[in-house]
Formats: sequence, C-alpha cells, structure tokens
Amino acid sequence: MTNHSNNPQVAGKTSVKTYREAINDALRQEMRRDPTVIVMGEEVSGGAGAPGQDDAYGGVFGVTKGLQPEFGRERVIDTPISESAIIGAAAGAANNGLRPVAELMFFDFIGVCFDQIFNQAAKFRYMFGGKSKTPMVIRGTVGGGWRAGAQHSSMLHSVVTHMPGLKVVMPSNAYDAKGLMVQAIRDDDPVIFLEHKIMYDTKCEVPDELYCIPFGEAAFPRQGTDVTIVAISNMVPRAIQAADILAKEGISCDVIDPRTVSPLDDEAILESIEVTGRLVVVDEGNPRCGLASDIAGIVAEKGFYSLRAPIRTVTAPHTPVPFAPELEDAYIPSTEKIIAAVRDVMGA
Amino acid sequence: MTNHSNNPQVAGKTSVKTYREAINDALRQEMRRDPTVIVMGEEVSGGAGAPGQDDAYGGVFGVTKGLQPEFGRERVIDTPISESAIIGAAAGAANNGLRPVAELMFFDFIGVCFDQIFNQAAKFRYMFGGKSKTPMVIRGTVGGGWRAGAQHSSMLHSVVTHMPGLKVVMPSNAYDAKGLMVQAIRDDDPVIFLEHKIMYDTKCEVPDELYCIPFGEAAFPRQGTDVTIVAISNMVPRAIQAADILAKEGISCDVIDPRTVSPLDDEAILESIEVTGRLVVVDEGNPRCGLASDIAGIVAEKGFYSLRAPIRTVTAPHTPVPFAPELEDAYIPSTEKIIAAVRDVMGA
Amino acid sequence: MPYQTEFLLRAYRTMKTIREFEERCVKEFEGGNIPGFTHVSNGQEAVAVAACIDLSDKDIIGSTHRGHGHCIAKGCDVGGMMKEIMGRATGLCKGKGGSMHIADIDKGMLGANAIVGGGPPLCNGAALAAKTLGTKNIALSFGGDGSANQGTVLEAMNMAVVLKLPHIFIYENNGYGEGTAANYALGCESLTERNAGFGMPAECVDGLDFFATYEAIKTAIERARNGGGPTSIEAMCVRFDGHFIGDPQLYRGKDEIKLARQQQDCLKKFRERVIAEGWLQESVMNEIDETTAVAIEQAVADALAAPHPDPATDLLADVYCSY
Amino acid sequence: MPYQTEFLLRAYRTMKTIREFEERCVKEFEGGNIPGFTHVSNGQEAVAVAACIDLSDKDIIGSTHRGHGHCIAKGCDVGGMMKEIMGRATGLCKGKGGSMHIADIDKGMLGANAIVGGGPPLCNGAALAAKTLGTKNIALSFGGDGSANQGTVLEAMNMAVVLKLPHIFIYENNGYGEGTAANYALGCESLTERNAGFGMPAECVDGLDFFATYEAIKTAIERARNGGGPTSIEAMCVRFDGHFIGDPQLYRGKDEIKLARQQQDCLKKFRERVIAEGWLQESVMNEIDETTAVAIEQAVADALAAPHPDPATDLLADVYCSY
Ligand SMILES: Cc1ncc(C[n+]2csc(CCOP(=O)(O)OP(=O)(O)O)c2C)c(N)n1
Ligand SMILES: Cc1ncc(C[n+]2csc(CCOP(=O)(O)OP(=O)(O)O)c2C)c(N)n1
Ligand SMILES: [Mg+2]
Ligand SMILES: [Mg+2]
Repeated sequence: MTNHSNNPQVAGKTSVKTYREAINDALRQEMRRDPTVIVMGEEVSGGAGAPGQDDAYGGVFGVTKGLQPEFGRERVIDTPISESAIIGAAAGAANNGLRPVAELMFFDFIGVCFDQIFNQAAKFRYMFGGKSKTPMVIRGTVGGGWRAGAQHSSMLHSVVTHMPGLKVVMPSNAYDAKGLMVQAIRDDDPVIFLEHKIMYDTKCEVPDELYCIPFGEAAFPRQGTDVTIVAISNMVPRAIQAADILAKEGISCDVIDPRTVSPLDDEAILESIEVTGRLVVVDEGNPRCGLASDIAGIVAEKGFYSLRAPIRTVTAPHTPVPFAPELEDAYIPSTEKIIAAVRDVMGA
Repeated sequence: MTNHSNNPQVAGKTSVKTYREAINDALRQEMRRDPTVIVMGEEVSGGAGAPGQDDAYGGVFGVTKGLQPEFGRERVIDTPISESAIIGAAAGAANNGLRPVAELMFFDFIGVCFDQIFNQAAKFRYMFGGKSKTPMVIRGTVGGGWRAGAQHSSMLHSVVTHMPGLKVVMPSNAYDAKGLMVQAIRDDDPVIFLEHKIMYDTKCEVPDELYCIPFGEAAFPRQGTDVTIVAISNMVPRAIQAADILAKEGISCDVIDPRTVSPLDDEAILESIEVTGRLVVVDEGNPRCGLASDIAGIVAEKGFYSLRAPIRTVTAPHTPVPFAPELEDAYIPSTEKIIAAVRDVMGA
Repeated sequence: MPYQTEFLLRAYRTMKTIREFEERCVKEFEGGNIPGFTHVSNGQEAVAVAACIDLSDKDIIGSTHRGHGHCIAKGCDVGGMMKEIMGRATGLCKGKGGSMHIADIDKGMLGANAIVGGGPPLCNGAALAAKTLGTKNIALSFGGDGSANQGTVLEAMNMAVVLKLPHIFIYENNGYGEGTAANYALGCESLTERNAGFGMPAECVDGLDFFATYEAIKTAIERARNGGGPTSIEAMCVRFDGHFIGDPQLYRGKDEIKLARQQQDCLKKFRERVIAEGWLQESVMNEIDETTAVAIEQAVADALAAPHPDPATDLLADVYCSY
Repeated sequence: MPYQTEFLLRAYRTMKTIREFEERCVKEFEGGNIPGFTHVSNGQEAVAVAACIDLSDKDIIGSTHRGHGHCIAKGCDVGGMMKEIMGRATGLCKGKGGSMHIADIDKGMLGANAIVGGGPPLCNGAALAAKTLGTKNIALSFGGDGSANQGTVLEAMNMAVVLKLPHIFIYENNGYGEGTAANYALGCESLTERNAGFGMPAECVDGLDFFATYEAIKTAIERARNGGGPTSIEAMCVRFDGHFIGDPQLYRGKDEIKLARQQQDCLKKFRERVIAEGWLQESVMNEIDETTAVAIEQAVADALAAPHPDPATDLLADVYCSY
C-alpha cells in the first residue's frame, strides 16, 4: 500500500494486518515487554461484573480484544463512564511509575475530560520546572463516515495540537499505526493517539516484531514535483488516490503524510515546496484554527519564496458533522475535491 | 484612544469608562431593558449564604458588581463550583426563553465544561435541523500578564474559534467591550465573550446609551499603506504602539482589530493587504492551530497575489504560560517583537 | 377505578407504539435502511411513558442516546422520527441529527444526547428558565445507570438542589452501561441512597411496573411544580436488546434475555394488571396493538419514500441563526 | 503517653512552620515581593499536618490552590517553596509554577492545583500505580468544601471505590469557597453523608483538633494500605485570611475572623492540649517558635537574594522530555 520511503528496516517476518490488529499487536507486545504498561477505559475488556463472557468487547471497536484474558483485570481496567477520572488516573499513574494507555472510546468525549488533558497532564512538566514526566497515551477514535452524527464524528486533533505539552499522532495505515503506537507507549510525554474509525479494517504488510516510528518524521507515500499535497489520517488514502489519478494527466504530486501533527515535520513540507512551489493541505477537521491553516501559515511564513501559487486548503466546512449519509459524504473532503484543488493550483 | 473609524454614531452623552465599567454598563442596561437576561456563575454576586455583605465580590474582577442588589438573586445567580452545570444550565435556559450570561471566572476552566460548550450549546441548532436557538453568552477572562501561572493565564480563543456554532468576541477597549456585549446578549447564537484581564482598568470615552457593535466588522485603529498588522484583544494596544513608533521611522502600518474572531472580517484584512502586500499577525495565544496561522492561512489562500513578503506571525511560544514575571513577559508578544516583525517584512 | 380509561388507553398505546417502533428499528437497521448506530429501548417503555404522560408540551425533557421511547412518550411524531433516523430531509431534524440527536423543541423535547451525562445539566437550565419566568413548568431528565457516574450528572444534581430547580432526575437502571454491569460501575450499594445524599428526595421504583413508576414520578412532578425542588427516581428495568443494534451481547447471561422477555416485560405486566383489575378489556388493547402496528408500518413506508437532504442547500444551513 | 515526644515535636514544628510561612507570605505579598495571586492556609495547619505526618516520600499527595501547608507538611523545603512563590530560578519548580503549582515529586507532592477539583482524579492515578505495582503506598488528596461540588471530584470518588484504590479524600471544610458559604453551595445536609453514599467510609472530624484529625486519618491510611480502599474525611476548619491575599472579605461576619483567631486556632488548641496532658513543655514549644521564625526569616532572605530565571534559557525549556 503506502510507500514508506523513510521507514526503518524491520527485521523478521511480516504479515498482512488491519489497522485494528496492528494497534492491538503494539499494545500486546509492549505489555508483554513492559509490566508497567496498562490499558484502561470503558469496555476495554467489557463485561465487568456481568454474568456473561469476559472480554466481551475488547473495546467497542475490538482494538483491545484479547488483552484482558492475557494480562488480567489488574492491567486491563474497565472503568465507569467517568472520563475525567479515567484521564486523571492515567496521568497520576504515569507520574508514579506506570505507562498507562487510556482510551476515550470516541475522542469527541474530550469535552468531559479536557481539563485533565490540557491543564494537567500536558502542563505538569513545565509547571513543575522539568521535574516530572507523564508517559501516558490517550487513544481516541476520530472522524466521520460512520454516520454517527455530530457528537461522535469529530476530528478535534487541531484542538490538542494547539496545546503545548501534548504530542499528537494520527496514523494513516496499519504499518504506521503499530510503529507509532510502540513509540507512543515508550515516549515519556503525554501522547494523543488518534485512530480514524473508518480505517480499522484497512490492511497492509506489517512486521510481526516490535518497531518504533519516531515522532516528527513524515512519510512520503507518493513522490512528485508539481504539487505538494499534505494529508493526514483518513485523508492520506484519498490524497494518494488523487495523486494516482492526476499522475495519469501528467500532474506529479508529492504526497506527504506527517503521521504526527505535533511535532510536525515542517522541514519535509518546506523541502517539498522548494521543488513544487504549490501546496494543497487536506484535513477532515474544521477549517478555523485547524491543522490545514496551521500548515498553510507555516509555509506562508517560512516557505513564501518557494510558493508559485496560492495555498489551497481542503477541509470540512465550518459546520458540525451532519448525520444523513449524503450530507456527511459532502462534509468529508473527497478525492474529487482534492483533485479539483490540485488542478486549481496548477492552473494558477 | 482607539480610532473606531467604522463605528456607528451613538447619540447622547459619553463618559470615560474602564473596560470593566463598560461591560458592567452593558449588562446592567440590558438587564433593565430585557427581563429575560440573567447572569450566573461563581461569585457573580458573592457572599451567598454568608454572614457578611451581599454582593461581596460582584465577580472576582468586579465586572458584575452592583447587578445583584439591583436585580436580585433570582437574576444574578451565584452557583457552586460546577462549571459543567453552569454552562449546561445557561444553554438549557437559553433554549427555554432566557438570555443567560454565564461567567467562567477564568476561561482556562473550559476544561471542566467543554462538552457543554462545543458539543451541546454550539451544535444544537445544526443537529436539530435549525429548530432551536441558544441565545447565551459565556464570559471568560483570558490572557497573561497577571502572574497567575499556567492554569489561569491562557488565551484559548483559538479552541473555541475552531468550533462551528460558536461566535467568539474579543474586545480590545472599553468602547468595543460595551457595544459588543450588548450585541452578544441580543444575539441568538451562543457567544463566547473573552475579556482580557489585563485590560480591565484601561479606559476610553464610552457612550452612556446602549449601542451594538455588529459581529464580523473589524475596527481600524491606525491606517497605513506599508504593512498590515492584525492584532486582537490585549495585542491591539501594543500593535498601535508599534505602529506609532514605526510611523516616526516612515513605516506606515495599517492596524486591524477584528474584534470578533468568529465571525472574522477577512475581507477587511484582504483589502488591506491589497494595498500593503505585507502582513504581520499578532496573537497572545499559542502558535499551533492558533488564530495567527488561521489568518495567515486565509491570506495565503485568498490574498496570495497581493503578498510581497512572507507573512509573519508574532505569538506566544509553544509552551504553557510561565509564572515568573521575567518569563511571562518574554512569553507574551511585546511591542518590540511586533516592531521587529514589521521591520522584517519591510526589509524583505 | 383509580385511573381514567382514557389515561390507561393512552398509556398502553404509547408504550405499545414505542415497542413497535423499536422492534421495527431493529428490523430496518438490519435491512440496511438505518445508517449509523442506533440504541433501542424496548423493555423500558413503562418508564418513559410513566414519566411523560402527565407532562405538557411546555414541560421539558432531556434524553439520552437511547431516546426513541422518551421522544414518543413526549409526543414526538413517529413519522418524523423514523424519517430522522433514516436521515431524510423531512425528518424531525431534517436528517441532520439522526437517532442520537432527535429533538423537538415544540414538544418540549430538548434532545436525545450522544454524550452520556450531557442532558441533566441542560435540564437544569430548562428548569431554571421555568423558575425564573414563573411558568410552573418542570424539567425531567433521563439517564442510565451508567450515566450516574459521569461528573456532569453529579454536579447537576447538586446544582438543582442548591437552586431548588423543578427538575426530576430519572435514572433508568437497566443493569448495564454498554457491557459493564451497573453494579460494577456504581461503587455504592444503592444509587438511590447516593442521590438522596445530595439532599433531594430519592426513590427507587420497579420500572417494569407502570403504575408504581407513574405514582412516584407524579409525586415528584407535583413537588417540583410547587417549588419543592428536584427529585431523583431510579427505575429498575430491563434492556431487551443489545447496547446498540447488532451488539452480540456476549456479556449477558445464558437465557438472560429470553427470560427477561418472558418474565420482565412491562407491557405484559401492564396488560395483566389492567385485565386483572378490570380496568381495560383485552380486546381494546388488541385493537391498539393492531392500529399501532399499522401506524408504524406507515411511518416506515413514509420514511422510506421521503426525500434525502441535498448537500447543496442543507450542508451549510442552520449552523447559526445568523453569521 | 499515647504519642511519642518526637512525634509531638514534629507535629508542632510543622504546624508552626506553616503558620509562620503563611503569615510571612502575606507580608511579603503586601510588600510587593510575591507576584501574582496567592492563597494562604493559616488556620488550617492541623489538617495538613495530621494528614501527612505518617506518610513517606513514596506516598503521594495532591493539593489545591491553597497548597503551601500541604507542601510543608509533606516535607517540601520551605526555602525552595519561598523561592518558587517569588518566582526565582532556584525555586522548587524553577519559578515556572508559582504558588498555585508547587510540586515536588521526590517528596511525593504531586502538585498544588489551580483547577478546583483537579487533584482527586490524579491521586486516583497515584493510588492505582501503587495498587498495580503492589507497593503498599497510598495517595491522599486535599480539597475544599467548594471542590466537593466539582464533577471531577465526584466521579473520582466513585472510581476510587470501584477500583478499590488506596486513596484518602480529605475535604477541608473551612466554610467558604471564595465568598460563597459552604452551606449554600453544598445542597446536602452533610458532605460526609453524601460521600458515604458513594460507598466508602466517611468521617467528619474537628479539623482544629490535631489529634482527632490525626486519628481518623491514621485509621483511613491503615485501611488503604491494607487493601481496604478509599476513605473520605471531612475536616471542619477555619480560614484565618481571605480567599486570596488582599481579599477584602466583605462576605464575612462582623468579628468573625477576630473571634476565629482567638477561639478557633488549631495551634493554640494543640499547645493547650499537650500542656494540659503534660505531653510537652511550653518552653520547648516556645523554642520551636523561635527557631521556626528564624528559619522562615532565612527562607525569605534567601529567596529575595535568589536569581531570577533567564528567558533566553528557561522560557522554552521543559515543555517536553523530548520533542
Ligand atoms: C461521555 C460519554 N462517554 C461514553 C460514551 C459511550 N457510551 C454510550 S452509551 C454508554 C453506556 C451508557 O449506559 P447507561 O447510562 O446505563 O445507559 P443505557 O445504555 O443502559 O441506556 C456509553 C459508555 C458516550 N456516548 N459519552
Ligand atoms: C475549575 C475551577 N473553578 C473555579 C476556580 C476559582 N476558584 C479558585 S479557589 C475557589 C474556591 C474553592 O473553594 P474550596 O474548595 O472550599 O477551597 P478553599 O479556597 O476554601 O480552600 C474557586 C471558585 C478554579 N480555580 N477552578
Ligand atoms: Mg444502563
Ligand atoms: Mg473552602
């Protein structure tokens, strides 16, 4: 699938894995390796206190399936519906010798625990003069396409990217998902790990062994010279598709997948623009103070003299996510819209 | 003070008022005019249940002082420390015939009530197919300079600007504060009204009568032809100061104060850039996915052909707000930094 | 007879409408006609109807992700609901909300809510408006056993007591929050006692018994209307289906659902009671069953024929009143 | 004698250190040497010391905006604290935190917290780590009467019960949250009963009585260390000063503060008790008073002489471990 031109060579066998399986792999292998890694959240095992089968869910998307039978309820902890208490517990535990991976079933739920994320976990190290570390991961599902409506389909990565002290990871394929999750768990800072729910069943070859993908290093799934397309998460496959279609027309696109949006590999973007002089940024999030204009702003400041055309951002509109499929499909940036934006900057 | 070139003419007497008094004026006059306007929050009166004086605080910054003695505890409601319940009550009341003005003593507290703001109040109208309205105002104090540390000094306007359904207002002087607050109360959408705590004692001539300043219309405190400086809130006086200093060197700055950042008067900015070709955006907020890059992104997309130099953003760094005065002063964009950025784009 | 015939008929018809609606939702979902994910409330009908039957359109309810029953009990049009759930332009929310966001302000239905614990703070607001404006209207929020552990709900209870708000907190304790047992997630012995600790009258009722539930809520409503402040009612009930439609429900006990459907069916209990008491005749209820089935059939047919929204006009509409 | 002399001396010295520290903070603030805004805890010393005196550096406390006393009781260096409060580079947090963010992980002090209700969820985490790692350490969070109405605190209590965490929730009920009476903001008759409703042992103690408070917390600590889960302790106490330094305190009753200082001083009560019981001699305590005054004097002098942070090197440092 994706061409990971700058990925580390991983020894050993690979196999075709879904995005879901890749994350599960990373969690399980890290939990085996490091007894301080724990997983907590609502239904991460499922069936707590219930008469039926244990590990009944393994997360509502099945990402943590099988962990509880292997590691027990002491390390795979089902919680009440109390997100502030979940995130707070993870942050407090991270300061005291554990490496918790806390799940927000839908990242839309940051609304009920945002303080513990941005005012507590994110700021500890700075407020405390560098004397604490908070090695925690918050996993959350993002994005639309699932017809889940306005309160279960948001992206919200821009909100956490805004926050100093947080790292924000947005894998676009199974290979990256595993390597980035391993890095997230081993990282000593709080990491927001955003899984796009529409990608759980996408597959690619993934090494069976453990490997890390360092933060702040973009991937280059397509290389080209006419237009730079920066896309993240679920937008990456669409950008690739657009690039492949445009290639047939003779338009050569350089597709950049930053993989982590905080830290952001702005060097990779700026280098690409030196060659292409044209930039399209694709983001499923809302436009105002969002990642697309963030990247556009960086380039307008640092890459201005390379630019030969206006920057184009392709984002969701400034609306909540609508429920009806026709509306939601129109809401989420499509391959067609990416193609149109590229043509636009080429025509310019 | 500020030159409000495009402000409505307001009949009647004016007097010198502080930013604090101007907001108090707007609240009191609107409460007299409209019995559905209520004020609620922690200490908005103060002294509830206590043996001493009533209206003991009138808000910890004294902004709501005197309202409770005039309108009573039924309309000026002291609450427990329960921000989700405060904002939720305001939103629910707004859907049922009141026009609540809810206070978050420090806007940093959105962390404990963010869901009620962005997932509830902001989304009702859209989710419900246009069949509800939520005429509420959330007042919150923002910004640094008060040596209040990392959890009481943030801006966070970019986070709410990101959210469809919210309007975001950031007055930079007493005149605007009054007119914008009146508009905010009369507005049928949820409005986030952000008061910079360092500006409460700043003064200017303010009409005694009620008047509205429409949302989405910038003010032009200085006009010029060489460089456009967009600044908001507490950064406006600094931008004006910079412009005045630079004017003596022969650099003519067009200072734009958007006053509301959602909606944003991007036309005013784009028109200015057509003339100047140069843009400096000044924002006390953090840089990533912040308002400065938002504006830079808009201009790089829609005003590209006017641009003659890289856009420069002058923001706080990607760090929490530090406590020590030397550090906080270095954190907040200074007049000197604005001047340096202007010189930079002029030299370019 | 302690109840008017009209009242009993209405109660039965409404409960039956909910049952029929929910079972049809399951079918339509499985048939691919309902997008997204959907939570049905069959088994819990008695609580919804007992809570809403005495309310006017000016009284406000706040609901949950499992909101269809509350909507129907509050008088929302089932046709408009089915269209909404199918994402049609003529749905109650123009297809923009869907199952988890049905609202109907005209009926005093302040919205389903996809955020667990989202509703109670909002209902405090509705109650505050009623109190401030002196309307004597009340607010009533629904929540599950799981929602009771959400901080927003807990602080809303305290706020309601402090401000003496006319707000009834209904907790539908169906034993589960998703696949987690209520007993696990609630650290306390008794939710009702925990809520009483907040300083409001709190009662636990058999939510399968329409009459017991109705009487308790009726008392609470009277108290609220008369300035007596909030009440907590915990109604013990049973979820006949999965957490969402399609949930394999591995966490449930062997035969748990089968037995529940046989022995813990609030509709059956209602029928048995009214027949035993001689309050209604079986034939009248059978007739209601038939007309209800027809009405839901019609709602589905209408919904399937209803127009889809048009992105060109609808996507950007109604974010703001003006912008 | 039920208490070791060394214990009593330590208790007195620590309480006196807090008192001296806080009163000096007021003076230094008024003298312009402390930037920002600062909340002092004089009057509440007995609770802080009773709660922390038996804890090791591996036990964790979480504090509040009013945290100086908790820090000192937990063993933080008063010199480092004063420097921090004055914003100096050699302060406990390099001047980056200030009064509301003092932390000292090495001493098991997980931070003051400027967000009301911020601490208890975090202390659950410290307790969870202790439980998972089997260390037998415990966590103890402080909060005010006002904080008890914050949703984060309420859900943290439930979570602690569900996961049986070794976490003691201390509520310092000083009668006010800013200028709002605790009785107004707490809808319940008794916070302790409300907390008991969550399913944990809950006790209300006289927080002016060091010994009563100590004994209650000691029992709770033992229970927590032995796997018995969380406890709630409400300690009734008095705030001698304003909410923040400079608060005009218009909301307080006539002579309320004067009388409190005369009649409700936990330090006086301690002295009276130990003298009456013959446990300590007055002269020893007078000596402690003197050495404490000297120590705080020294801390202030050192702090005033301490270097300021340098923006060039310090502003951008320590946001991340690596980025
Ligand atoms: C804040 C938040 N957390 C988690 C969820 C996911 N979720 C939806 S329903 C549910 C269970 C709710 O249980 P309960 O309150 O008992 O209601 P029931 O489903 O039993 O009707 C959960 C965890 C959510 N929607 N919102
Ligand atoms: C979330 C949040 N809301 C409000 C505040 C403002 N505030 C700071 S202290 C305080 C009162 C706290 O009262 P209490 O918990 O009783 O503690 P005390 O000050 O009496 O020690 C308030 C309202 C805050 N810091 N954080
Ligand atoms: Mg339930
Ligand atoms: Mg207090």
